[in-house]
Amino acid sequence: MSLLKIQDVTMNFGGLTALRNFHLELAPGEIVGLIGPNGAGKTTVFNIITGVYEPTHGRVFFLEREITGLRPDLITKAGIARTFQNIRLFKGLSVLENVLVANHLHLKANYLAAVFKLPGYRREERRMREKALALLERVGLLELRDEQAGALPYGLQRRLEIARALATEPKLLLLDEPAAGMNPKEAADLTAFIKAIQAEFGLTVFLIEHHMDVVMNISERIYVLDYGMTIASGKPAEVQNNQRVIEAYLGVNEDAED
Amino acid sequence: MLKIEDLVVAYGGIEALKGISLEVEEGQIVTLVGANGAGKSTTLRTVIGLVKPVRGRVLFKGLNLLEEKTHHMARHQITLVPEGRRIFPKLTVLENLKIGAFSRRDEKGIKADLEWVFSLFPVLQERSWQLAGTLSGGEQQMLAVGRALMSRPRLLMMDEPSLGLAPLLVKEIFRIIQEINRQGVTILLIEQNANAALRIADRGYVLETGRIVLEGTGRELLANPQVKAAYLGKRKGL
Amino acid sequence: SKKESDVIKIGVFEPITGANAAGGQLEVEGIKLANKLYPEVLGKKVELVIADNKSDKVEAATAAARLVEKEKVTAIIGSWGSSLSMAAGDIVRQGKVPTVGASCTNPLVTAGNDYYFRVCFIDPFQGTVMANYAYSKLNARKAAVIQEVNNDYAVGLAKFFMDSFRELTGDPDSIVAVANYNTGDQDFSAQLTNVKAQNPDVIFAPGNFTESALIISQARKLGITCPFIGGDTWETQEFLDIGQEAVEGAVFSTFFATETPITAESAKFIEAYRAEYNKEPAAVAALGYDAYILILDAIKRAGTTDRVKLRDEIARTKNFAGAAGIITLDENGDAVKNAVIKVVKDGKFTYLDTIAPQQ
Amino acid sequence: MTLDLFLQHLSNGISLGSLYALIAIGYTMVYGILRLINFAHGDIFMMATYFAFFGIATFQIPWFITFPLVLVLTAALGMGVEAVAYRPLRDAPKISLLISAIGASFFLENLTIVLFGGVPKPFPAPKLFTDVVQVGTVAIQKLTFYIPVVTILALLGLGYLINRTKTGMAMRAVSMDYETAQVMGININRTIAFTFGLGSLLAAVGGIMWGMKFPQIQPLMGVIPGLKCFIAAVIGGIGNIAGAVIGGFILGIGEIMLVAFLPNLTGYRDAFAFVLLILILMSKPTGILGEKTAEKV
Amino acid sequence: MENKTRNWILTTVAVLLLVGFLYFADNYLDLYIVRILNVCAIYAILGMSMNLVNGFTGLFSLGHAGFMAVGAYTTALLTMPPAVKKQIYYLAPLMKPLDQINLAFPLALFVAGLLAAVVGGLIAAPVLRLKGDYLAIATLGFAEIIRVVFTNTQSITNGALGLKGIPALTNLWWSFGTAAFTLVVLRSLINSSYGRALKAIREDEIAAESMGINLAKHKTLSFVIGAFFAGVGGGLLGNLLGTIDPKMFSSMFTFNILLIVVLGGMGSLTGSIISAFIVTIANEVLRFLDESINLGFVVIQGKVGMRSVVFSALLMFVVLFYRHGLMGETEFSWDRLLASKICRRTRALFRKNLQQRGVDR
Ligand SMILES: Nc1ncnc2c1ncn2[C@@H]1O[C@H](COP(=O)(O)OP(=O)(O)OP(=O)(O)O)[C@@H](O)[C@H]1O
Ligand SMILES: Nc1ncnc2c1ncn2[C@@H]1O[C@H](COP(=O)(O)OP(=O)(O)OP(=O)(O)O)[C@@H](O)[C@H]1O
Ligand SMILES: [Mg+2]
Ligand SMILES: [Mg+2]
Repeated sequence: MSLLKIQDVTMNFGGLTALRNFHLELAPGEIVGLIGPNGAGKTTVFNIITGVYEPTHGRVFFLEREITGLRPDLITKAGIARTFQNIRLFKGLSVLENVLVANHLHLKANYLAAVFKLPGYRREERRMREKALALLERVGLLELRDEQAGALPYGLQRRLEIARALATEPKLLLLDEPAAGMNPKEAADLTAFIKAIQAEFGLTVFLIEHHMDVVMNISERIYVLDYGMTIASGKPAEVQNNQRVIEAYLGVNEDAED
Repeated sequence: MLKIEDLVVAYGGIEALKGISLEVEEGQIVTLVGANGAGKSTTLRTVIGLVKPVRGRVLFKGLNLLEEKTHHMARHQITLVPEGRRIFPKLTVLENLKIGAFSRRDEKGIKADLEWVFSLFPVLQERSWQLAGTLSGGEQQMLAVGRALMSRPRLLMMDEPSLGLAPLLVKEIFRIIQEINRQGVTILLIEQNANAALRIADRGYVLETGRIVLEGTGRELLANPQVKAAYLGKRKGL
Repeated sequence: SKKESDVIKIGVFEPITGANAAGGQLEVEGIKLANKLYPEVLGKKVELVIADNKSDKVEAATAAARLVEKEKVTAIIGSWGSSLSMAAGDIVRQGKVPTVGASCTNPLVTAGNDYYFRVCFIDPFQGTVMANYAYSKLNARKAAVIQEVNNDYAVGLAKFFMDSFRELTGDPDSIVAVANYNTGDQDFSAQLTNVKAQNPDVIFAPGNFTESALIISQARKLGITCPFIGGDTWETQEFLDIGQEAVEGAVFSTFFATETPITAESAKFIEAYRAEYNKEPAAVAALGYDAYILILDAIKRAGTTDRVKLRDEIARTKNFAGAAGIITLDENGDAVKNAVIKVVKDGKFTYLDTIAPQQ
Repeated sequence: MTLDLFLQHLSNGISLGSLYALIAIGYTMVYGILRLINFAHGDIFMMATYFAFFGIATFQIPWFITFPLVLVLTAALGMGVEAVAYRPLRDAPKISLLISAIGASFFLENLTIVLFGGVPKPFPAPKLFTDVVQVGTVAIQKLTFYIPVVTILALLGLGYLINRTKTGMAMRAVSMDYETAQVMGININRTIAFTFGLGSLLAAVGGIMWGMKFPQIQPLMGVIPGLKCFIAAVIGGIGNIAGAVIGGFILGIGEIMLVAFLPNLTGYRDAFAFVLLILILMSKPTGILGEKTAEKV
Repeated sequence: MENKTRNWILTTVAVLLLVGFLYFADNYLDLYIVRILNVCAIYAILGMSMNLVNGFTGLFSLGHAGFMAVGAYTTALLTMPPAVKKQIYYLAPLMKPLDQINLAFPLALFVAGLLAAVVGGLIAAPVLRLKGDYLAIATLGFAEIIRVVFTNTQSITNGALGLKGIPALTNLWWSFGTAAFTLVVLRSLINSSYGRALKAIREDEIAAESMGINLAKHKTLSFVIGAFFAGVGGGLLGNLLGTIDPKMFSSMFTFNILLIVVLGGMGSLTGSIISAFIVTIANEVLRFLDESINLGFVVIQGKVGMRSVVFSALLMFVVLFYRHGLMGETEFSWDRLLASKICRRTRALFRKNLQQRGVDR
């Protein structure tokens, strides 16, 4: 069974075709990478999956159910969570609140119950809090729970963004350049972190990344996009040695002596 | 050429720079490395006058830069490739480049430099009528660099120009940085990609939470075990 | 400053800023003039306490409350704009401060409020007067109405005009067009084009003088030639200045005429006003003046500043000679008095006729 | 409705619409650069008519000298407002700027009331412009011919300035990113002041035209035209000069036609502008000519 | 825990003091002051409700006056005695069932809030798809449309004549009681999961939606609740003034409330309350500017209208130099108050005094 299936998706912006006849299938529990030059359409894939853009053509299925053109919040409810290329935390809210917000979609009590603090709501709120704190503990942000998210150092903001995505209790986690702006050391830590949470939460992870150390190390399979078209896919080693990928993206490796 | 002395900068009550001093000599590539939030960007923004320091001095060829307005910097041939590109999204690529030469009057020179930039970044020429906002990240970064070059800078400051670029492009950017440098532009470079940056740098400074903790030539720093542990990591695969 | 007991405070409750500022300021001019001419009563100095109600109801209510509770005024004059007067209604009634409106013509101001009086006649009377005039003097059989729809005054006048006019002609279709506009509108071309197409004998256009002057001048430019008639608000210099030659021949009902000073007081007022302000007095200025002297007269008659006694004394006012005519207050506290008809002739307001209340 | 009647309405509509368009241009330009609803625009417009009044009526200066003088004074006033009310808020949240704009608007209105009184004054319009010509049965003021011409000239002139000149490029750059514009060597204060001066100058042109068409001036006269012209600008796509002109015409002609065809709804005329605004925004959220701004995520 | 008990005690004491003060004011203070206090409390309600929409949800809405109008007319029509209605609707009679209905004040207020909320809900659907300035101008437009409709529907609203003789049912207990209720409800909402969702929308719509928050639903929720309290506030105001007409609910009114919100701090309920009091009282205090000032040796001729000039200048001053308002995004809390400089200094002084006395003894 496939978790996510993208069928023949095309995305046009005005005259520009950002993505052309794109196909993709993810099996549960996989970690899959998506790479490609800038502007290849990687983020566009994410935006289509999460409903931010509606594709010009083609269909998206999640757990056998069609989600093409669904509202982003419904897609998240269905079990897909994401992070953003340019971090989009709720900067003015505290670290804890950021995570709690992501838990809101599971709330059953209605607003009147919330306003008047009915017992049902109280119970749920308590549970939400416990879960959020546990999650923060897991990602190592527990100490910082009352800090403003915007005041965190960059690396921790990335981490918080992942925690926030996890709080929606997704089956599929989309990470858009999680290691951007990190130095190799930080990136390596992040790789370990992603692997660990993937195992722990039983997630499927689909990530875009330019840090080759990260992608090659972490991914079971990799898709390569160029000008909106898939130019290669397969095991990291295969992709790395694919001539088209080297030409379009990786370049000839001069650092080999290192 | 550029001399920073005991610079202290605070946002609100919090000191982002706690007294740093550094020097850039003419014709050099000098790089600042350091973790996120160390104060690298703040340093550049202070030099160009976007942030007012609490104390300290910034001298450019003997000129006190702290007394200069930001919009006069271009006239002194100092420019910045800002963090996050900051191209003008609703201007065309060509207009973005032209605005880089806003303070210049020499039409001929501007034309020549436009050709120069196009030769460095052919993709910009292809896209010259496109609105810059519709470019991809990498193209935008090239545009940001190209725009800065249009002012014919003597001192070019770049804030993480390789951020979010594909490996191929990262190499390309570093190649171009060296190329520009060869043509006589002094470069003050901020990079997360410490490896690549230190390799091309004549001099490097390591910042940690608002202080310079290490300095030396690029080679020295590359070899420094402390730097290795903190910023270079272990390299696997590529 | 002076001791409390040496002065009698009279509150002036007017819109000095905001949308109604123009009218309010004129009224204040009349009141100040009266205060200058009659600065004392019962041997005490009369002090005016001016409260700006800012043409705004919330402000108006607090301004009134301030006059009543804080300044402890003996009586209040005001306000231009019936809705503002109404905002003060309950406050003066509960505070038992007799209040005299100068130019607020909406019947609701005094209705059910035994502390509110006024020295002007009310809308129904004016509307009826103009319908009569149009029917009998202009021989009009088809009339159009252009009303300022968000102005209670204009809407009231229009309503009573239409009722009377239909009654006089016996023809329910004798009002051939009703066009609306809002305060502050400056373009009336569309409404006027419609009205023109109905070819009325007369156009009744009660409303603010600014808008009215613009309406008439735009009408003339569109080639509408029939007479325009309106209400007392037109009687301002600005109406003439803005309308210029277009308002020649415009006819309206008002409270008094300088040419035919009704009373000795009229003559005195007119002369003093010209001297003080160097311009022709507007009717609302005269009314403000009247409100002041009426209160002073009542204080004199009552011999005290006790507010309740003063109220009773004001209510008893009969045949009081004000600047704008002889005032008798009816059981509602409304003035029963003659209306004056005026026309714009050679760029001046010219007396045309006087119409008595019972007709 | 007869043809004559319709033509009369149409002529009224064009006359009003071109006036709205003229004022909307200034609005849209300032918005385009500063992303600020300049609530004071209508009041600057009002001040211009007062300047003209004092020039012609009080000081008896001939109109052809007064009018240019008014343009200069109004431009200066606009720059003054910018310097006091907006410049200190360059890096403040948008809402502060908007409040400041509202404050500036109140301030100008109230100051005018205190200084010049609340009583309306007649606008001293030169006869030359206000005469009426009869075309068949349709009566048309001469102004009705002049205003569209002025509007079109302003449109072309501004279009050239903004899209073809270096100053215009600087203005656009400033509208997107203050900091980076500075780094490029643009003096943003001067650029913004210039924009404001120009916008106010256009307001003055509009004010003079308005004053001649509706020869009555008073301190609050700018409020409603200000609001309506802003709506016109939004309908056309705010920030877009041609859009402002289109919006102005749609609004002006629409208002007149509403009254013409549905006389029962005249009372709702002021609501018409807003209904139209909302209908257009529903179908085209950035106005008729506004660019689509799907946020790139 | 110790702090919690202390705060609870302090709050109780403060509430008791307030109740005591209201009792005193109600019985012994003059009408003028009572009226101002009422206006303060009503403005506090209006400010808080606007803050929910603008400050907490980040929707730049300028439609408040419209909801207030709906509330004010509803309450007025439901509480006015039939006889008064008959008297004042002299141009066109009041529509059928309305002319006989007469409800108790609290019920009328509640209906007013509901009706305003319904109107808010209807408006929300189209308008909340817009953002930023567009939203602002569209909501402003809707308020304006409501006003124009009220001017033209004579048989319901009495058109331009407005309503008068609205029973003066609003007193300190109602206005302060409702303000307290508003504070409690809104605070509770904001601190709930729903409130966090609203704040998340304010911070970043796209991210919020991607976290599974239904934007339309939550924005509407905020808008509708804001409209509800605006309606209730409008109702209280109408029955305080005794007379209303469409003109008073112009955009100026909305701006006034907006100024209260901004001065108090966008995103601070207690800030809105404090600034409602400051603005209302300042508006009264500044009245002296319209009158002559006698300094003993010279009399400064007052220029009427000056107050408005100074008031608008002051407002600009606040925005220019005190941008985050009084409270920023924070709420009043005992902890903060007690930790504040002034408090610490007073306490220090107090202690010193005690010590000295101790020594003396
Ligand atoms: N909302 C939009 N409007 C117009 N063009 C867009 C939009 N979103 C994306 N594009 C265009 O689609 C193409 C693909 O963009 P996308 O963001 O998916 O690239 P990417 O592969 O993520 O690149 P990068 O590595 O730089 O992030 C680019 O040319 C971009 O300019
Ligand atoms: N505008 C600002 N207001 C408040 N604090 C700021 C602001 N800009 C930067 N800071 C703080 O100043 C410190 C230094 O920031 P700076 O941007 O200079 O770091 P950096 O070294 O460039 O980091 P990065 O790698 O993330 O770009 C950080 O702690 C940051 O949070
Ligand atoms: Mg991307
Ligand atoms: Mg940085």
